[in-house]
Amino acid sequence: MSSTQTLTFARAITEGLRASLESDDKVMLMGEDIGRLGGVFRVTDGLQKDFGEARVVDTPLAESGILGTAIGLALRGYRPVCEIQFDGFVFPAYDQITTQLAKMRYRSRGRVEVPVVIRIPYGGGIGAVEHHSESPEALFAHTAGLRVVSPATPQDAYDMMRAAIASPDPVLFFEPKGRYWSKADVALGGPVPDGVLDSARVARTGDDVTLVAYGPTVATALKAADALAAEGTSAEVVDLRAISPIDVTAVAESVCRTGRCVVVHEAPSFLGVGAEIAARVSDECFYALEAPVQRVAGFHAPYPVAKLEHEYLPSVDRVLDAVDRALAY
Amino acid sequence: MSSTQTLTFARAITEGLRASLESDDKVMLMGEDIGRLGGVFRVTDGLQKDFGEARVVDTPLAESGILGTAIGLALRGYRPVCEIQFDGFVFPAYDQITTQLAKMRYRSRGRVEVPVVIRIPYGGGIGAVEHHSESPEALFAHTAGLRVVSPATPQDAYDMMRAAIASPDPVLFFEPKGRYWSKADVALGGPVPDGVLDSARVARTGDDVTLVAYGPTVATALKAADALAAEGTSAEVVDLRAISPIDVTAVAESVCRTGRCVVVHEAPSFLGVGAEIAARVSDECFYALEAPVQRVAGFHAPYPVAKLEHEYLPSVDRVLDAVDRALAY
Amino acid sequence: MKIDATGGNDVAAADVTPLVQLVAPDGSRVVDDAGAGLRERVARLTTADLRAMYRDMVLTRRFDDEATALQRQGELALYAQSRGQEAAQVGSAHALAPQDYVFPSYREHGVLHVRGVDPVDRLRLYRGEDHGGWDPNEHNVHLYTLVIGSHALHATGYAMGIQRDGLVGTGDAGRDAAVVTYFGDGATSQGDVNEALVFAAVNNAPVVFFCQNNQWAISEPTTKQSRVPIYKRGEGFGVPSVRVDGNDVLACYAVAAEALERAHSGGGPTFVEAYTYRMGAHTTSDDPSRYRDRAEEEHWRRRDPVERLEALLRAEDGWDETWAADLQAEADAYGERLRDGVRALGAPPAETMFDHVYGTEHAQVAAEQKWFREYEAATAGEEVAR
Amino acid sequence: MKIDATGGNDVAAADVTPLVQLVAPDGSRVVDDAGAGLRERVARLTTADLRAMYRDMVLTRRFDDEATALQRQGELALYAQSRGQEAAQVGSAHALAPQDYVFPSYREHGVLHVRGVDPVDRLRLYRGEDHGGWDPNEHNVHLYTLVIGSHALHATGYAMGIQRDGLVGTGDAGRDAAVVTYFGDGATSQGDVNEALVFAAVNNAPVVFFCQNNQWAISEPTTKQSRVPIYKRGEGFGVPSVRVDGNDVLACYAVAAEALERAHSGGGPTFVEAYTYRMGAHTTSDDPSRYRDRAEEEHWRRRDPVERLEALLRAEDGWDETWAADLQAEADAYGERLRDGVRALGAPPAETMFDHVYGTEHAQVAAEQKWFREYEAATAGEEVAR
Ligand SMILES: Cc1ncc(C[n+]2csc(CCOP(=O)(O)OP(=O)(O)O)c2C)c(N)n1
Ligand SMILES: Cc1ncc(C[n+]2csc(CCOP(=O)(O)OP(=O)(O)O)c2C)c(N)n1
Ligand SMILES: [Mg+2]
Ligand SMILES: [Mg+2]
Repeated sequence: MSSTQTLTFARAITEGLRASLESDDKVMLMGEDIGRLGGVFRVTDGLQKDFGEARVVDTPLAESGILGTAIGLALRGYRPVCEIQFDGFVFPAYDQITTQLAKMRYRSRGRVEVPVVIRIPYGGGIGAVEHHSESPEALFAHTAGLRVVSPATPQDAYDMMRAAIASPDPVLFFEPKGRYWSKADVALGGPVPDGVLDSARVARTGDDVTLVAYGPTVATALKAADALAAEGTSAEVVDLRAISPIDVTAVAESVCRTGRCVVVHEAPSFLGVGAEIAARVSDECFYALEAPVQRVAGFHAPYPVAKLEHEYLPSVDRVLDAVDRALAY
Repeated sequence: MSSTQTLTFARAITEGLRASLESDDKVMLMGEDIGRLGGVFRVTDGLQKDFGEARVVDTPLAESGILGTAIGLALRGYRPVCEIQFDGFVFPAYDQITTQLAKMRYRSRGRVEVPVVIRIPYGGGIGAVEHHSESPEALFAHTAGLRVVSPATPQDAYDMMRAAIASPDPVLFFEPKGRYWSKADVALGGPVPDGVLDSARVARTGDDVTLVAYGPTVATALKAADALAAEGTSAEVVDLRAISPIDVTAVAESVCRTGRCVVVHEAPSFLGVGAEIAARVSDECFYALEAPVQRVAGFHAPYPVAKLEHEYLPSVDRVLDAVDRALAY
Repeated sequence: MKIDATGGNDVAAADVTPLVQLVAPDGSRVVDDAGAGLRERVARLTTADLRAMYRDMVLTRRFDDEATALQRQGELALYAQSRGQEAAQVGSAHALAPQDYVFPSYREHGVLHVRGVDPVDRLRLYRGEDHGGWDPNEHNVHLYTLVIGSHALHATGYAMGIQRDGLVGTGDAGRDAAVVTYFGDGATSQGDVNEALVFAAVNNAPVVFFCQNNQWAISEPTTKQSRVPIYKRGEGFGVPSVRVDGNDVLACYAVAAEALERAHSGGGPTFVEAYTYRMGAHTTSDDPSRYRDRAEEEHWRRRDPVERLEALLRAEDGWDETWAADLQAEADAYGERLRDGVRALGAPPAETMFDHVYGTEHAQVAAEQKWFREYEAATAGEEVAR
Repeated sequence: MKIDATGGNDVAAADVTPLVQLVAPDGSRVVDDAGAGLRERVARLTTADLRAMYRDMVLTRRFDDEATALQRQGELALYAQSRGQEAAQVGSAHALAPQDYVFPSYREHGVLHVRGVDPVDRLRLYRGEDHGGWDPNEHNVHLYTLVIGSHALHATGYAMGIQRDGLVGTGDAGRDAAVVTYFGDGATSQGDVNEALVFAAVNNAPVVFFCQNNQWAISEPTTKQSRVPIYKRGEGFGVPSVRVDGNDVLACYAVAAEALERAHSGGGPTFVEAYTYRMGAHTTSDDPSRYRDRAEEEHWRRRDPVERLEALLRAEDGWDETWAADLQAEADAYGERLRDGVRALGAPPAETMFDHVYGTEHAQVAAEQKWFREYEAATAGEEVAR
């Protein structure tokens, strides 16, 4: 039943969707241009052909409508997977997500559930115009009732997509679009793995400093760890995978051991995921911390023009600079 | 020109609006039921009568429409002050606020500005039904381009409202509705004071621990400080006033001196303003901190039913408990 | 069809717009050309049917009165009356098949009554004891939605689910299903309601948009939401639309039945504007004297939908004093049960505020719940000590 | 009026819906009863006027071709062609008074051309060098808005500002002002566009909703957005609505002029559906061969709006080979200037990414900017060292 294939990150998601469509006929995909076009990133390529127009639905151009009708479909027993075309276009659906999707189970005391997955290609570095490079994950994770995740590898993309669709909770599935074309071997098939939606993954072990990242910045953190290794510094890289909930136990376990922590994400630093990590780590590792938690993140400015995005985005150099600062304490 | 009157918090806002309407004929108010009814909290009571229907506008029931047309009016040179009826109803306008209002100046490289104020009665404790007691400030403060403030006293309510309307930037003005009926002397008139939109205020001085609060929880913090004083602990209370930007200098100055910090807000702890404060304080006061920053906040659950809200909200006792924890380190 | 010079705030619009009416305010049947098909639908109704509707309207009004009183006594945090809208609600609800699904707003007490939702459960939300209060799947009635207009999309999505289940156009009246969603005149301004019309039209979804135009959105008259009669809105989306006298229970029943028949058979969505009046305040927190005048209220008091059905029953020998007295007694007993039931509702245990945030464990919730439990245990006796 | 069997994806709708047309695809004038008032408007246009329109259309198309080529050469990050929509854009823009204001979407290169926005500035956004690119108040053209439909509300609010300025119905053609907002067929599904219609109608705001139905929203045909012709939408809000042949520059001019006259004089909003076709890909990133067939594209290639105006000019002796050759030469020079100008655009200094986030100092930005400055200074030579 299971096999291993070399897949791009995007294709791994496609296969996760396909596996879910095959195993549960209540699963359906909704979004703009996901049918014949296969989505602007081709993540749903071929799925409408294989599963039909009733299960892979080209919707009207209205994000609130997509999410609102997905909630209704979920109440009727379906498991809609909604594609938001780009990060910056999720906000028209924000009300439905925040006041309805997140709260439906709670409002009904568990009598109904709305297992909707929202796929959002996010993050920068692809040379795009405004609204096409943002990282709004913190704007969702603050709201109870939503799960927020972001895979960093094709294998996780595949596994976490299947787990997200199987989850009884609404899941915001942030896909690091800059990684769509990266490739790796992916083990396909088999049962949906446990825990991938709420546990961090140690992407590289180390002793001197912990780099915490998720989604697109895991690759950055790993490159920084390589550079650090060359200089004799051993960095551990923790890939959060889940942003709500954060696997604080795993992060704290690492940081209490290394004594230093650098968080890396593309979203602005102010009130970003790094703030929560810093707050938790400073608490849990109060006596072990050798330096304050450093944050390497986007700036408090709208995502800039493409010509400047590489100055805005956390780079390997900025991570190294932060590690230097942490080590200098 | 100036006088002092004893006013409720709500009335102080009314007077701030009135003063702004009088001094600048581009100022206008927009919202649902703000005209003849004077708003559900009567904050705009009498203003339509005095300034006419063109300047105090009962809008259609559509928050995105309110904000979107306010942006257009601002582009034409007006200074709209939009009322959102309750915290939980701001989300239909979230897209306009996040992708348009926040970014218009940046997008135009400063060629246009959109000085829109958004008034949001927020917070709990008034025994209301769902969506009427929320604290969504962090969901706005994370986005660059917006200023986010919340007064805690009638005087600040008056001053900050005038400053917000005079500001060239969009301002989210969070009004602690549970404090609407509290009273104090308010100095009216005079020039709009400087700095009230981006500086914290020391509401009470102390040496042993710093309580950081804003909006509705400043009163809670002050009560806790009273109780602590009776026990021999001297607590300083810092009223943030501004949430974007946070006056980190003032907070750090206090905490580096007291060595202990407890942040109190009604919004959920996870990714809330307390996370940012904890992150910054842990950095700026790394060597001075005697205990990790404690957060007393809402829980990671939708705002509960009114019958349970007092268990959900940060209480004096929970603040005292957190201070105990901080002192115990 | 008849032109109804209603004297409401959009008199002008009402003056020129045909309003489907089957029973005149004096209780006499309206006979005109346009209403023929609808008349046929109500011709089938027996006196027992009409009495059942009357009973539902009376009990709905009693529910209103009791709930309002309970609010005044501090037993409820808030209450939103349906007074004046009983014909629109009860009439349309009588047209529903058991398998149909309802997405109400927050004022559809008459609809919930007809569907059999327990009256005490219906007040849990307004008591601040529950955000919902009943099991949506027990009577096929979704929970009240307080964010104006949002649920119109849920209704449309639900209807798309019914299509996918193959339960449209089966020809089997016991299986064909549809959705009715209720919302107000104010709600029509929300993007979500308009997007719902887009999705419903494009998908040909079996959903009836039942707009109760009660002429006010809190303090704002309908003229602040639209410059043309609300039913026109549906037409702009290609959704068949109709304006019905919302104080005429038979017309509301017939129009809803027709719309449901269309939906069941695969004919797609319908938009209904039930032109009615909110006789009471917006909610118990509201003070309508600030924004509307007595004359208007008085005008509409004289077009009370309950009285109209009484007049019809009397005119057609459907009235019987014993029956009427029994109904009063039933209403009294109902009121008493409601009062007792509501007063007996306690508060849920504090710890339940952490329940059902997620369907599976979530570390953040688990940690906070644990903390709360310990804190509660530790401080149980402490407050006295401080 | 004429029925235009367009062969587009909503043939059925087009078949039955009257389309305002003044010039037939073969360049002959259409003379029918319904178009009389509009014909009068275009009767005033001289050959010089028609040639000016033709010139604007040709230069707009040249702009498209150059920009597309620049994108292929890596000089632009992305580009969205207006090809096929030149008549709708140039025609409507010619109806504008200088004091009118435009809120475009992102494809209105023809409108911006007519308004005089510098062509190089118009490509800054697509180059990834600027999020805007020009001063909105210089030519009364707001920046492109990429979040579909949002700007329809800005346009409406701006029009409400014009009302408050007292610049509607003054009777002075040099003072009366209005707003035109452009958006696509897909945009009509967004809540914001529908709310804009609500606000415009209720306020009787001087705004023209100019919807270019180019039959596609990326890969989705208009049937995925509406089951009735798009112009019907406006009527449901009480906004006078019209469907015009978007490939007929004179009809677009006349319809826009009529709508603007209504707005200027206090008659309120108008909804225009310009039925046209997106001849190119959605953007340079798009591949239309995945979702539409050559036959459809070929059908519309034969109804090219530029060719139609050329045919009209030829038919009415407005064509002159010298003039035509001069225009080609002008277009070549224009293309060269554009290429050079775009290539000369550098990147803004990195530090400018902190500018204009706020109008007054904001501590968070200031601190990060300071850090960035120091970091840049410190790492200037360091990268080599690592
Ligand atoms: C999105 C949103 N905005 C504002 C409110 C506050 N509010 C509650 S009811 C109401 C008026 C609703 O009017 P209408 O739709 O006509 O329904 P009615 O109350 O008359 O039945 C308003 C503005 C809300 N509940 N939701
Ligand atoms: C809110 C939002 N959702 C999605 C998109 C992505 N997107 C860009 S253009 C487009 C199609 C627009 O179609 P239409 O409105 O017909 O305009 P056209 O491109 O055909 O001119 C989409 C879906 C967006 N820009 N904004
Ligand atoms: Mg109403
Ligand atoms: Mg289009």
